[in-house]
Amino acid sequence: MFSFETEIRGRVLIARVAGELDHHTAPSLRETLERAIEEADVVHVVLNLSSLSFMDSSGIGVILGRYKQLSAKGGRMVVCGLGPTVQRIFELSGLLKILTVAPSEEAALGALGVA
Amino acid sequence: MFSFETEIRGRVLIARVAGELDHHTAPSLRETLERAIEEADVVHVVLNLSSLSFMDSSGIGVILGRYKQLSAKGGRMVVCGLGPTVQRIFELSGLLKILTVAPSEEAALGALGVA
Amino acid sequence: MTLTFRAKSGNEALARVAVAAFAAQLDPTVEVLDEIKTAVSEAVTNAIIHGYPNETASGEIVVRAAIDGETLTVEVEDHGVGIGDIATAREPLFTTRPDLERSGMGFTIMENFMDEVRIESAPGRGTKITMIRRIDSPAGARETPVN
Amino acid sequence: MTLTFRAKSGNEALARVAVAAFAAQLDPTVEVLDEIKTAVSEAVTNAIIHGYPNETASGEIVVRAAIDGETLTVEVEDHGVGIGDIATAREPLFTTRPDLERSGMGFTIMENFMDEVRIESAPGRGTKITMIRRIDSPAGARETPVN
Ligand SMILES: Nc1ncnc2c1ncn2[C@@H]1O[C@H](COP(=O)(O)OP(=O)(O)O)[C@@H](O)[C@H]1O
Ligand SMILES: Nc1ncnc2c1ncn2[C@@H]1O[C@H](COP(=O)(O)OP(=O)(O)O)[C@@H](O)[C@H]1O
Repeated sequence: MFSFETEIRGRVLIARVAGELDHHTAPSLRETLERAIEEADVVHVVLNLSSLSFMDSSGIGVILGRYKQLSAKGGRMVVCGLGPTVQRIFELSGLLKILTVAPSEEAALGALGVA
Repeated sequence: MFSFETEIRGRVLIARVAGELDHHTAPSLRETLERAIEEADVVHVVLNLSSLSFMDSSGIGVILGRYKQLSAKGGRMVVCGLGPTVQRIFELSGLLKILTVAPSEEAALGALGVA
Repeated sequence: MTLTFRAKSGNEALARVAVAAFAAQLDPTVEVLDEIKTAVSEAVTNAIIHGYPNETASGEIVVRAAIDGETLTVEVEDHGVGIGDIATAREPLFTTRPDLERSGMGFTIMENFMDEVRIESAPGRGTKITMIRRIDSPAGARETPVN
Repeated sequence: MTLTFRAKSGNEALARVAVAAFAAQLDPTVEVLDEIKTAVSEAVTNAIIHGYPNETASGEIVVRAAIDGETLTVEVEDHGVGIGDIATAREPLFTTRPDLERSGMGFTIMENFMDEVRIESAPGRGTKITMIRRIDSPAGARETPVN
């Protein structure tokens, strides 16, 4: 079980990810985000992981890849909804140092200057 | 994952069952209900299955056993919260014919004359 | 997939979640998945209780699952005591273990929840249950196979 | 338990839920179970992607899990290409498949989420990962074994 929905608010793409993110399910998320970030009007991404029930290092790959894509165009990525295990995976992989972590989706949007 | 809680309301024992009811988890439910029904002041049982995520024929055994115990002392059993698969198991085994099925715990209590 | 485990109570859940996780690639509805889990749970419980009634000398159970097109085949095999009279065992409400509050509905549930149930058994040799279920993927919901 | 399945993407979930269902008998906390699932997912994903890079000729993966007291041991074995330089493979961020957006964090996660990780591998022969994790049952929460 894996699914996600995306929403555009101004220059921010919000992706809400649910279920199990692994090697098998990662490609669909990657492709959608990759294409969305290629659009000129999307500058920042908010990744809401509060409904994620599982993630392994395949998730790191997708997130890091999109982070680089965003950095290249001067955008930022803000994540929220990290469970304890996902938090540790972010920590171990250094993602915590380069991404902004927000306590909620609203806070994440706030950090990007969107009401 | 299997758990249940019981509550006594007048002469009715309410048992709320959650998780997976199978051969491995059935004994704990059986023993608790068996002992409770042996008490003089418990006459009827309401079985709330709305949080049950799985049940196989081991559940039929426990329920039928308690039904017989109750019938012997003139009591009734009312069940509520049947999911579609559990409903079919009840149907196949004939439980639907001998038990009262109520749409909710309140309705079940109502059927037994408890407010 | 093939799953081998000890015939001990507590492993029923292991068997049914493994088959469910395997069957998930056909995108069954939640209800179809519940029915498959229930049928597997019946067959595995039988192997544990009836196949190896002597708890201290419990043996191994093998569960095999395979998918061919939209058809799931599940085998549950034990090398326990076997069934003498298969026709009687299949009858609704027939059980040799009323003392354990068994209901005798195991085979009836397997037959109702799966499209086909085959029983091969010989006293002293063990029992193999083969269950077949066709799973229609909901239109459009089935993703193209990755790899 | 022993679980054997084809080295194809989609089976990572099967392997981790089976091991989690098996480990459940030690009553781990949700977090400990998540960590075990993650470590298993890393090892199985590696076997699928790296062990059998040639998708059409994919082989079998064997996952074994055993419990001894409060210690869970999980083995993930493939008979694929094997690892030439194990020390380098273990390094954080080292990956031979950046093209697949692999992060090179698989072994690091296994090592952080399990108490011990052993790698046995030989080029052309395959790889066996052995992971050990002690699970302290929460006081009182562990039920007395049934059967
Ligand atoms: N694997 C098995 N090994 C030996 N006997 C079995 C096995 N499975 C079923 N049986 C026999 O068939 C009978 C009917 O099985 P079933 O319909 O599942 O009902 P129940 O498990 O409630 O007894 C059992 O009581 C048992 O005698
Ligand atoms: N089962 C395996 N078979 C062959 N090579 C492997 C296997 N597991 C790991 N490797 C090698 O070790 C490297 C590091 O693995 P890992 O730390 O899990 O990172 P990643 O999977 O992200 O590449 C892999 O890139 C691969 O070259």
